Amino acid sequence: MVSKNPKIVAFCCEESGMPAYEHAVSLGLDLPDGLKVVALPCGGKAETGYLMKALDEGADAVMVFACYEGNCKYVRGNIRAEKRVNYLRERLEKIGLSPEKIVFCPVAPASGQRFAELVQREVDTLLGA
Amino acid sequence: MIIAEQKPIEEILEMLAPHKKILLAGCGACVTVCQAGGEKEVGVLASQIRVARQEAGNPIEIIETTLTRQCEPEFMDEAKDLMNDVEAVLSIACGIGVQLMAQTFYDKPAYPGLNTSFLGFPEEHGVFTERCAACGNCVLHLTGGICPIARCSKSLLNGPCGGSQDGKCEISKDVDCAWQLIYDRLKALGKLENLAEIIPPKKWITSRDGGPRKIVREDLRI
Amino acid sequence: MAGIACAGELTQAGITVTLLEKEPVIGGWAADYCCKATDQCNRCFVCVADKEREGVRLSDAVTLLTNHQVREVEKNGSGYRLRVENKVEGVEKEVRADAVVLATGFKPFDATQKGELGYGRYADVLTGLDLERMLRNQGSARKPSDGQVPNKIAFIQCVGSRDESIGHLYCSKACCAYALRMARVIRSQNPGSEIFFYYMDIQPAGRLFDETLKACEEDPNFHFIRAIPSKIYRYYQKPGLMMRSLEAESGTIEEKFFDLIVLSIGMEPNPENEGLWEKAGLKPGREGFVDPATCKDGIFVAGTVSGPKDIERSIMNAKQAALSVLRYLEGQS
Amino acid sequence: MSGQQAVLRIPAGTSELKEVSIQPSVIVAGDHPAGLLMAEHLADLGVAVTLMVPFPTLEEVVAPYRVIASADESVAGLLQEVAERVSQHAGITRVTQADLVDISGWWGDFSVQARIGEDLKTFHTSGIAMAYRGNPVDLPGIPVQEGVLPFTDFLSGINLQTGALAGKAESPKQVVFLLDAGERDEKWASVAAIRVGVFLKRKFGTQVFILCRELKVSVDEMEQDYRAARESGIIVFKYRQTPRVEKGSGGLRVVFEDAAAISSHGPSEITLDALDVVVAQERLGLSEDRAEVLRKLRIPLEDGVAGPNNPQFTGRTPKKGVVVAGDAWFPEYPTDAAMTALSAAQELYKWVGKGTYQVDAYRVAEVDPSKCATCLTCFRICPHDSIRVERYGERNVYITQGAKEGATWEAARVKIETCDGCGLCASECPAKAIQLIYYPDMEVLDFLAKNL
Repeated sequence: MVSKNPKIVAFCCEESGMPAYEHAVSLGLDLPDGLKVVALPCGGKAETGYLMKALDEGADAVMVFACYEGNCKYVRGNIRAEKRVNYLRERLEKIGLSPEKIVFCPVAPASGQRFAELVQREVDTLLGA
Repeated sequence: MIIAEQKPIEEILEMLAPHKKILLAGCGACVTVCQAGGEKEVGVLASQIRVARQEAGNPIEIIETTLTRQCEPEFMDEAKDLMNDVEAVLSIACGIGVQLMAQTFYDKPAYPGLNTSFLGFPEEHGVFTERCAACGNCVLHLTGGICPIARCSKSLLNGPCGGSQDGKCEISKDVDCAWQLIYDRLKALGKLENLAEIIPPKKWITSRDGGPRKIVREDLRI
Repeated sequence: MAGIACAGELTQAGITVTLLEKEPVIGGWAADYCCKATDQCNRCFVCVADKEREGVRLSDAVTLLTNHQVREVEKNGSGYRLRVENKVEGVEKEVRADAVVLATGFKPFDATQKGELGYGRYADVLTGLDLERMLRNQGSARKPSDGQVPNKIAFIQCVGSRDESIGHLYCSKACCAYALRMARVIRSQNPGSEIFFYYMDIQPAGRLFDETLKACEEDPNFHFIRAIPSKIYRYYQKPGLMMRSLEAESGTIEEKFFDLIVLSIGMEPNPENEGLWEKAGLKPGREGFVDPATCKDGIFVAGTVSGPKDIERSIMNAKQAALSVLRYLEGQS
Repeated sequence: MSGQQAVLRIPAGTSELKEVSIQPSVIVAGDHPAGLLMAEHLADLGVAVTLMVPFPTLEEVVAPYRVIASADESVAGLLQEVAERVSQHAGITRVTQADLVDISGWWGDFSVQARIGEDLKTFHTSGIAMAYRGNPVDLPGIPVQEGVLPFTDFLSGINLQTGALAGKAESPKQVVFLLDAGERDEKWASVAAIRVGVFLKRKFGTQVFILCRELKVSVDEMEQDYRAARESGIIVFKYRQTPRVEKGSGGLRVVFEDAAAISSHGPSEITLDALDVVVAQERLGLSEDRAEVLRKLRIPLEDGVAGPNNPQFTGRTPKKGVVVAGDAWFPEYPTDAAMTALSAAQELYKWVGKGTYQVDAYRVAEVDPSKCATCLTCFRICPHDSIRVERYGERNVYITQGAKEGATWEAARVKIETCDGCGLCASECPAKAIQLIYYPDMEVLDFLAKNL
C-alpha cells in the first residue's frame, strides 16, 4: 500500500537534476516531503544497486533525473542510467510490481518547473495505482 | 571464459518459493567479468527478490556473499559458516559452481540463478560472443585459427554449406560465415592450400557425446 | 553571454577580470532563453550558457560590477582607463585594465517596425524572444490572449534579417535554428499541434543542427513553406489570426488561420557601440556590427558585437578572444 | 511543504591537492590551415609547438584555399603569409612529410608516433591538436562521369592565373556548382561557390550557375556577396530533387525542377546544357587511419567527424589534452574553421600553458586491487580514457612495468590527473572494486537506510 505521502528517492545528476531541484526549491514550488534527494556526479553513477536498494529499503518509487540524451558531460552516462532504469522496469513487471516505481527523467539544469511537475506526476501515478 | 546470463526473475522466485532464508552466492571469476554473477549482481538480485517477496506478503531473508571462485572446492569454505544458517543456496555462478555447492553442502538445495551459456569473450562492454564449443579435439591449426565447430552453424569441417552468402550465414545476416572467415584468414596467411586437404570425420568422442568429460593431468597430479 | 564565457576562460588562465554589466544581472539575452530539448538534447547550448554564467558568478577571480555603464574608454600607457557609472547610485568610478574585451552583444530587432505583421497590435503575435521567455518561465507555449494551448502555429523567419527595406542586408544566423528547435519543443509538448514554417532558406547552424532539421522534415505535422507572409490581420467572424502569403509551391496567394504566430526576429548592432568605442579605434563593418579587423592595441571583441552568432558560436568566439587577449598580454610582458 | 526534503549532497571541498607539472608543449598535426593558425597562436604564447604536416612544404597546406582567398578578403587576411610566418617562427619545430599514426598516454605525457617519410619516430608532448582536412568520401546522388569534379578537387586544381582546371589549357566557359546533394547540411561549399563564382565571372568571364536546396548565407557579409553575385550575372537555382547529370550536347547536361519559381502552372523543369564542368559538393570525412587514431583515444566519431556531437564538448574532446579542428571537427568555411580552431587552441592552452596544475587526488575514483577482477569493464567505459590495467604490489602501490619484485596481482588503475570523478567506472564495476574516494557507496546506502 502506498501511503498518502509516498516516499520517493530522486537520484539527481549534479549537472542537471540537482540544479533543477534547487531551481524548483528557489521558485518555491510544491515538492512532497517524502521526497529524498540524492546527488550524484553523473546520472550514470545511479547504479542498478542503488536503485534496487532504495526500493528494498522501502521507497515507494525511484526517480533518476539526468541530462538529456546527447548532453552528458561524460558522453553517455545518461544513456547508461536510462538503460538500467529500463532493465529494472522490465524486472519489476516480471515480479508483479508496477514498472512506474522506477522512472527515468531527463531534465535541463534550469527547469525547476519540469522537475516539480515530474515529481507530482509520479506521486499521482503512485496514488492512482 | 564462461559466459552466463541471469535466469528470468520469475523462474528464480518460483525456485525459492518454499524458502524463508537463503544464501545468495556470487562468484568472483568469469561470471563477474561477464556481469552476471559478481558481487554487484548479488546485491541487485537480492534486492529484487526481497522486494518481490515483500510485495507478495511473504518476506524472505537473504544473506549475501561472493566467493572468490565457485569452481574450486577449496573456496567453498568461504560459504561454510553462512550455510549453517540458511535453508538453501541460490548460486549465481556457472553450472560448475552450482554443482560444487550442491556437492559440498549436500543436505541443502542449491539453485541456479544463471543460465550458463557458452565459452566466449566480450567484444565490447556488454557484448559477448561464443568462440569455443569445448569439443575436446581442436582443429584450429587447420582452419586459420577460426573454429568451425563453434562458429559454423552446422559445425562443418570441410568448407561452407550452400547457405553462405556475401560472407554471412544463412541463419542470420548478423552471423558471419565461419568458412568465409577461415578462407580470408588462410588467404592472408598464404596458406590456402590447407583447404585442399580433407579433414577426416571428427572424433566426437571427446565432445559431449561420450558422457561427462574429465581430464586427468598425470604430470601435474604427482 | 560571450563576455562571461571570455571572462571564464581568462580566469582559468590565471588572469583577474572585471566584468562590467549595465544590467542588474549578468548573462545578456541568453539568460532569457529556454532549454530546447524534446525527448533528447537539441543542442541549443542554453544549458552551457547557464553553466558559464553560474561559474563566473561564483568565481573569486572575477569582480562583478552590475548596473555599471561604460562612459569612456581611454588608452593609458600600455593599458586602458575606463570611466564607468553606477547607474543605481549615480556615482562614477575608474577601472583600469591591461586589455579590454568588448562584448556588448546585439539589439533584438524591433518587430513593430514591420507593422504589417501586427506585432504589438495582436496579443497572439509573439517574437522569438517572447517565446523563449515564455518557455523558460512557464514551461509551455500559451496564447497570451486567452491562456489556451495553441494548436496551429506559424513561424515567420527573417523578420528583420535579409531585408533591404530596413537596411539589414545580412542573415542573423541563429533564427532558423532557434525557431526550429522551439517548434520541436511545442510539437513534443502538444502532439496535436501543427507547425507552419515560413522561410526563405534554411540556414544551417553547425554540426549539431542536422538532426533537428531532419526531425522537423520527417514530422508530418511540420510544414515548410517557402514564402514571406505579407500581412497578418483579424477576421471578425473567426477566431485566430489570418495570414496572407504568396506561396512558391502552389504559385497562389494563400490565406490561413493561426492560433499563434511567432516572428523570428534577428539581431541588430547594439547602438551603444556607436561613438563610445570609436575613440578606441573600433569601426563598423559592412553590416554595421563592429569590424573585428579594426581591433588593435589590446582591444578585443567577443560574441555578437561583431556580427550575429548563436550561443555555440558566441562561446567559440569568446574562447578565441580569450586566446587573443592572452597572446597580447604575453607580447606585452 | 517545499524545501523540507532530506537531501544528500556530494561532499564539497578538497582534501588532497597534488601539484602536477606540465611542460608547455603541444604537437599540432594535420593538413588543414587551421593547424597553422593554432601553431602560430600557441607558439606566440610560449608553448613549444611541434608542427607536423604531411607535405614537403607548409605552402601546400594553404594551396587549395588560395582560390577562396583570391575571392574573399577575409580569408586572404587569415591565410596570407601564415605559411611563411610559421616557417620562420622560432617557437615552432616543423616536421614535414609527417603523419600521426598512433597516440598513447595522457595529458602532460603523450607518446606520439609519427610516420616521417618511410620512418617511424616517437615524440613526447603534453597536448595534441589534430587539424585535418576532410577526404572526399563520395558524391552523393551524382553518377561519376567525365566533367564532374568534386568540390575539393576543383579548389586544388584550378589555376589562379588562367582559370583553367587541372589537365585543361583554358578556363571553362560554363560551370555549374551543384550543392547540397548530400544528407549532411554544410554551408562551406555554398559560401565558397558564390564567392569563387564571382571571382571566375569577373576574372575569366565564366558563366556560373549555382544549384542548391537552400541558399546558405549564415556567414559574415554573405548576404551582400550573394547580392553582388546575382548582380554580376551569376544565376542561382533552388532545386527540389537532386538534379540529373547526364551527357548532353557538347558537354554535360543538368536537369532539375525549380523549387523557388512562383508559378501557378505547376513546377517548371529547367535544363542547363553544354556545360564544361559540374563541380559537385562531396561528402567529406576522415580517412580511416586518422579515424583509427581518434578511436584509440576513445574519441567517438559521429557522422564521420570527431564527436561527441554534444554541447558539453565545444571545441574539445573527452580525452583531456587533445583537441580536434579543421574538417575533422566539422567541414567549415575557412573563416568559421579559424574561429573553431582558435577556440580549440584556447582549450589546449588552458591544459598546457600554465606549467603547474593542482589536481585533486580526492575527487577521483580509486580501484581496490585486491577486489579487481581485471575484467577491463572500467577501461572500456571510462569516457576520458583514464584507466589502464597495471601491475600492483600491495594495495595501491604501483610497480612500474617490467619490475617483477613484489608484483603480486594485476589490477585496474585510475590516472588521477585525468579522472573527472564521474563514477561511471564505479557504477559498472561488477566486482565492486572501484569507489569514488570523495563519495563512496556507503554514503548513499547509509542515507537510503536512514531516510527510508
